[in-house]
Amino acid sequence: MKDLRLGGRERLLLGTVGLMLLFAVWQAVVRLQLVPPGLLPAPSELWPAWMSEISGGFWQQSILDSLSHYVLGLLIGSILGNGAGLICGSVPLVDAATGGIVRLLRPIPGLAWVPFAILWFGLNNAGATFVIAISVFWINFYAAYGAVKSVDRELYEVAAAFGHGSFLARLLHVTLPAASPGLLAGLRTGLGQGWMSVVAAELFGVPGIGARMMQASSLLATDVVVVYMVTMAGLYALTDFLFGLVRDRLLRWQG
Amino acid sequence: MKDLRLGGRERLLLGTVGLMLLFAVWQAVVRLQLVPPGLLPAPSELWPAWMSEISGGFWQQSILDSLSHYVLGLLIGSILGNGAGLICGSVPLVDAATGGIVRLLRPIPGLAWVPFAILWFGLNNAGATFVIAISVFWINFYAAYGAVKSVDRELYEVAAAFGHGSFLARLLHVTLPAASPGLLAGLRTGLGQGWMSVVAAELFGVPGIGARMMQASSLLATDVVVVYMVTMAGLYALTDFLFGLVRDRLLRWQG
Amino acid sequence: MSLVRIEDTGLSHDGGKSFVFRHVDLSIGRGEFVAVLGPSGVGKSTLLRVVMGLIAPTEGVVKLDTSPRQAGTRSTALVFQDARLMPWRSVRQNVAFGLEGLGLSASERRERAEQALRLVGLAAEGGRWPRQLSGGQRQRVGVARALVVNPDLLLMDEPFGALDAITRTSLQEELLGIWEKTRKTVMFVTHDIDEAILLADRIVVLAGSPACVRGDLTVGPRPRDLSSSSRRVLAARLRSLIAGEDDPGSEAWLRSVDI
Amino acid sequence: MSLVRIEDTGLSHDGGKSFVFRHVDLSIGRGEFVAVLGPSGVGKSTLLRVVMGLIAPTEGVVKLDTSPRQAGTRSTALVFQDARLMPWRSVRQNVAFGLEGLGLSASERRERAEQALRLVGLAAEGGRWPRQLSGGQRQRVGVARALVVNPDLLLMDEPFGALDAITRTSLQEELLGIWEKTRKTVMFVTHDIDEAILLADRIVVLAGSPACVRGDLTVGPRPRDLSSSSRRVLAARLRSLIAGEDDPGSEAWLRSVDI
Amino acid sequence: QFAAAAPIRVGYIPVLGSSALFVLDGKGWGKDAGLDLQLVRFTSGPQAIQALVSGRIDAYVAGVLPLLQVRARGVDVKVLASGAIEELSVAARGKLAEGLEAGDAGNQSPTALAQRITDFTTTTGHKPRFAAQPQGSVPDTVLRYWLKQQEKLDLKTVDIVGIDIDAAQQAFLAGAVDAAVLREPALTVIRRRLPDARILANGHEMLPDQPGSVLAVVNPNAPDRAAWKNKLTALFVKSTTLLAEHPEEAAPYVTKALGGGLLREDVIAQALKASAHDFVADPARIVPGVKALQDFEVAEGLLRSATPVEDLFDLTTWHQATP
Ligand SMILES: Nc1ncnc2c1ncn2[C@@H]1O[C@H](COP(=O)(O)OP(=O)(O)OP(=O)(O)O)[C@@H](O)[C@H]1O
Ligand SMILES: Nc1ncnc2c1ncn2[C@@H]1O[C@H](COP(=O)(O)OP(=O)(O)OP(=O)(O)O)[C@@H](O)[C@H]1O
Ligand SMILES: [Mg+2]
Ligand SMILES: [Mg+2]
Repeated sequence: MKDLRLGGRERLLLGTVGLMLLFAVWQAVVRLQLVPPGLLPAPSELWPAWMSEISGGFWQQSILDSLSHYVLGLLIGSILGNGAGLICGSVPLVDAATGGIVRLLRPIPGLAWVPFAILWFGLNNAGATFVIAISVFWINFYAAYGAVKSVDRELYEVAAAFGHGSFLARLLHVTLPAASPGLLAGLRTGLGQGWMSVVAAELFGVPGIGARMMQASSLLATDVVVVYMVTMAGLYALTDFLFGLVRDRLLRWQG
Repeated sequence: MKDLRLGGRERLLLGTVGLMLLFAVWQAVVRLQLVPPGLLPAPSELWPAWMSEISGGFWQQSILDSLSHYVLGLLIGSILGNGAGLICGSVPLVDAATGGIVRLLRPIPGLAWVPFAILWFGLNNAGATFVIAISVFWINFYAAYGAVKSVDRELYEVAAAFGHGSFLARLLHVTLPAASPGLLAGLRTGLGQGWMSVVAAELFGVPGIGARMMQASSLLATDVVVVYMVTMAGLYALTDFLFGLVRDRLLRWQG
Repeated sequence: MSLVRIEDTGLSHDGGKSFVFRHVDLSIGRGEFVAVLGPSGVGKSTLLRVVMGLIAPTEGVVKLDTSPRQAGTRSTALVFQDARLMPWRSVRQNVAFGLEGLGLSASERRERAEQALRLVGLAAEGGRWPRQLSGGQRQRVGVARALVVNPDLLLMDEPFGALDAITRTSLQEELLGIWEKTRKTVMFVTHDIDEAILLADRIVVLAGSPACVRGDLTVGPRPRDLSSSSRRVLAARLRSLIAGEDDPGSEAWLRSVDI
Repeated sequence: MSLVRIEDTGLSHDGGKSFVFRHVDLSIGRGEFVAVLGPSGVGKSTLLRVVMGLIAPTEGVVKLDTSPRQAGTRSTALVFQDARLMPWRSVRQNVAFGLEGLGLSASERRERAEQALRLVGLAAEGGRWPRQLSGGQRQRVGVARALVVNPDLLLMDEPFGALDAITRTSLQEELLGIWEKTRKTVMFVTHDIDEAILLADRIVVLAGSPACVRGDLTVGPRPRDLSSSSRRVLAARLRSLIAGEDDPGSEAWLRSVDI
Repeated sequence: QFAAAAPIRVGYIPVLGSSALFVLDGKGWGKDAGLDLQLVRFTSGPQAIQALVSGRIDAYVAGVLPLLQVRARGVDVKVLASGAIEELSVAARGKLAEGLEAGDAGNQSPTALAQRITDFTTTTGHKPRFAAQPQGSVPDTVLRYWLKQQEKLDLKTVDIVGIDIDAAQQAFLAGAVDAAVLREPALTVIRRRLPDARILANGHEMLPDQPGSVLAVVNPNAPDRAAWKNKLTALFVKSTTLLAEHPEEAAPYVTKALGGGLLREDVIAQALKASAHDFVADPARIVPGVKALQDFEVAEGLLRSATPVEDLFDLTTWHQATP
């Protein structure tokens, strides 16, 4: 087994090289006019746009605003999604009873929830949080459900044999730890999904990165749009990196 | 271990009861005017709206149109997503090199891809397919990546000991089957995500359910919007059910 | 009187079409050390799981009369044939698993787990993950996990299967020592006839398909010399019982007493 | 000349801070049947994995001189201590695993798998999933999976550990029969001294920490009577070697020949 | 002719202001004139603009302001004709609409409106909320222009939320906002659903000759455009005239393109009749409005610099096309 293991520093280096390459190709594409001008700014044009957003204070404010919806929506969606997935995965009765409802609600797009968010929460942060939470919810729901279903059933016997046979004890001592790789994969997907929904969530006029992007987009300020896309990428990379640290710590036992 | 197992018929019954309950609550909420009139139609009002959509031929045509983007987008997104996830999960070098790029591209919302879809594919079905494929891609990418990472490493030793130590053989004989519960969970999440993106994909005039929903929504024909939401739910339930059959067959070994 | 009463019990995996074992009748008195012998795949592990209550019998009943337990103990404990450690718990945490929820303080749990690990010779491995252990080490952790809860009824499924002669002998001695001191009831599945003779008061042989009790023999006083002629006769008898070669015909083999 | 040459080999899991074994030197001639004995956790399984090439040694080299193989065979095969079946393959497909990629037709593969299953007494279980097997049955599937590829070098890690006396004896006989017919090279890890004496030409004892070869004894001609006095002396010697009780001091124990 | 054989891709946004396009397509005038028109529907301005910039459409029937940005980016696009003016109105409901007459088109004097807003704020305890689209969009700019320039109000006395068109309509229906910038046919639909909704200001009041949908062509001077741009403009003007003079005749085509079976023809007919006088083809009419709005955007800091408005308009084609 050629199990090449890379150290943290090598990973970082390789990752940076990969990114550099991407930026180089991007710059070349724009310079060689392979895309119509005005549709995609060159990376080198982003700097001045970014600076002007910062000096206007828009950038900092948008990040703060979006972060508040993002974090809250992510938390709510992840907790409820994992909770519901765990319960549906472990209690066949609940699973069967909710099967139809889940199939009815699942394919409703985030945009279609907007009227309900308006109705239930009004045009405010709660509405935006709700839309983010919904999209994160499903990802985590299915990941948790699948992870629970693939837990080695023999381990439940161990729990039962050592006095942890109650539903709660099995959940705590077997389902949760055994499903944790799957749960964490779901949480990670949700981290990204949450950023993707920030734009849809801020369709409500709630200020934030998404609203600012739409505004820039309607003014055809593509450079500003891309600045915010890169900003989101940066924020995501940061959350994903931090999450990776937690994840690696939690899954040490996998080696 | 109280491992209550339900038969197929009981599951169906319970699922139907659950759905009935949802519809009853919904009808009551509208009847008791707990929501402002015009924002949410009662289930009983859906029938005439549906009939008129059918008699106009819109319903059938929209389904056909959307199905073609959906199926193609789902296929492309799933294949590429699983492929990329499998490769990044099993080849540390590729994983490290793409890490940065993945983090940059992941949080870009479906809506932000629309201009690129227009640019690269024009205003046609290919563009819509692309937007669906992207959203399905990420779900599958992370699910596959996570599933590969949690494959029991001892099984690779078995493969190597029996002449299947090459990268391809390990992929075929260990990674794929061992990761299949995770891969299938990802595919299933993708099935739903695909329907959720149909709306975003049809933002630029490509006809289909999403376009029709938006048209109805902009004319405040909420009953028609809900008819199409239920239609999407039905189509999703069907695909999910069929997928479930395949899945159960593939995972018989889990018992 | 008896701690375990298995009455006309049968188990089927396919809802009654075919049975793993059937018409099994067996009582185990308090303080008895019973070995269960039988060919591979006959249903020994399944029987233990039925006694433990992990699977419900398809037919018959299993009654346990475990006394109200002392603080910090469990009424029953099981050593699984394939160790079955929780991969996400360190060795020490695996051993302490059964102690959780008994109202012990963390330091008490830790101390008792360390003591059990010392007993099985793994005092130094407490901080490792299960994947970092050898096969025999894993099995020993499984033994420690069961011993640590000080159960009334101890069910052991080939606990010393993967151990070398030395480790095995020392663990057998430890087990006997514990048993002599505490007079726990032990139901001990093994495929090793010598081990059964060495340890048990009584040896039950499962054989046939569906399996049932084909022999139930009492072994004489301890300490035991395996090379004595009477032991050798006993071993030969057990061998033919396991092989299903000599059909008892009568109840003669059941309850036959051996010196 | 020799098929396996282990030269001054050492293995460490932590990059050289502590070694599982070190300075291991061992040659195994073509057609030899070598048993490896040693206490639990000494590194027997690890040594087999190094020989198989599953892990690279930290120090030293391992050279294999397996002949260009016949069609439909593999040069080496390993029976894992913990069966390690692929849970998604049926028993039959697990056995056929090593046959895939050897250019055999599906029916040939199936036939050879069935034959190997008959050999281990599981002809009826071919269609089951691994989770539906008993512990001993799983181990027998692992043995069948290795035998079916007809390897030049057969590495076996406690293959009969979980088997009852009868099944075990019959499988030991099968293995000896195959070996006598084909003269494969066998490296057989066991914790059972009697088994080692019964089967092997040569017994290698691993002991110490880090482990190294503490004894290398040749066993006399077959068939073997375990109750003969010379065998009993040999067994006692092996026991003390495993326990690390008597330190060889000289090379005397290595290559000492026993009748 | 070779060039005419290639299809002309016309992007549009499905609003009543684009009706001229539906009529000329529905009546088959394009085909009769040898034009192979291919209509491409967009749901929002930015998407249509992106298609325009990437050369995926040849002509455009939608709002005029974004075209200024497109020109600023070096894309040669020219407005050949206007489709409709004064499309946007402000509707109010609940407390904010109290005391207004149904069917009455606003007619709020600045002081009356200021009073209405102050009353609203004191009774409800919060500022009235106005829904428009995101900042930079035409509805948002027009709303601000109206409040600030026409009504001389301090923008701080109201809350303006920029949301998606659909969300704005739904928020208005749900009562999450007190007023919204709306256009036909949504106005007609909402008036039917919410009998208490009133018009706070009609299009004319917000900005006289308020620019609405226009017909624009990309690269109008390219040789292949010459073949059809005059014909298309002529037909567009012809349809606009028809809409202004005989709206009932246009209703079936507009219903088909806009309603797609979702709206009854009489609703569309009603909406068309209500805005018949808004169908104005003369591009010169909207030039001052465009200028005013652009200047306003610059003054508000939304735009970094103004682009010369005259360059966007090609007034000669319209003159040639008008008999
Ligand atoms: N991944 C690992 N990391 C650290 N230590 C390990 C790892 N794997 C095994 N070990 C240790 O290496 C030693 C040798 O293990 P090995 O499995 O070879 O023993 P063994 O001789 O086969 O024992 P047994 O008879 O119990 O199977 C053991 O002490 C074990 O704890
Ligand atoms: N889930 C299952 N479905 C069907 N058959 C099963 C299942 N589990 C076990 N069996 C069968 O039941 C029989 C008894 O299994 P059990 O594990 O009790 O045997 P055992 O006596 O412990 O054997 P060993 O000594 O090999 O461990 C075996 O033939 C096995 O194949
Ligand atoms: Mg067993
Ligand atoms: Mg081992």
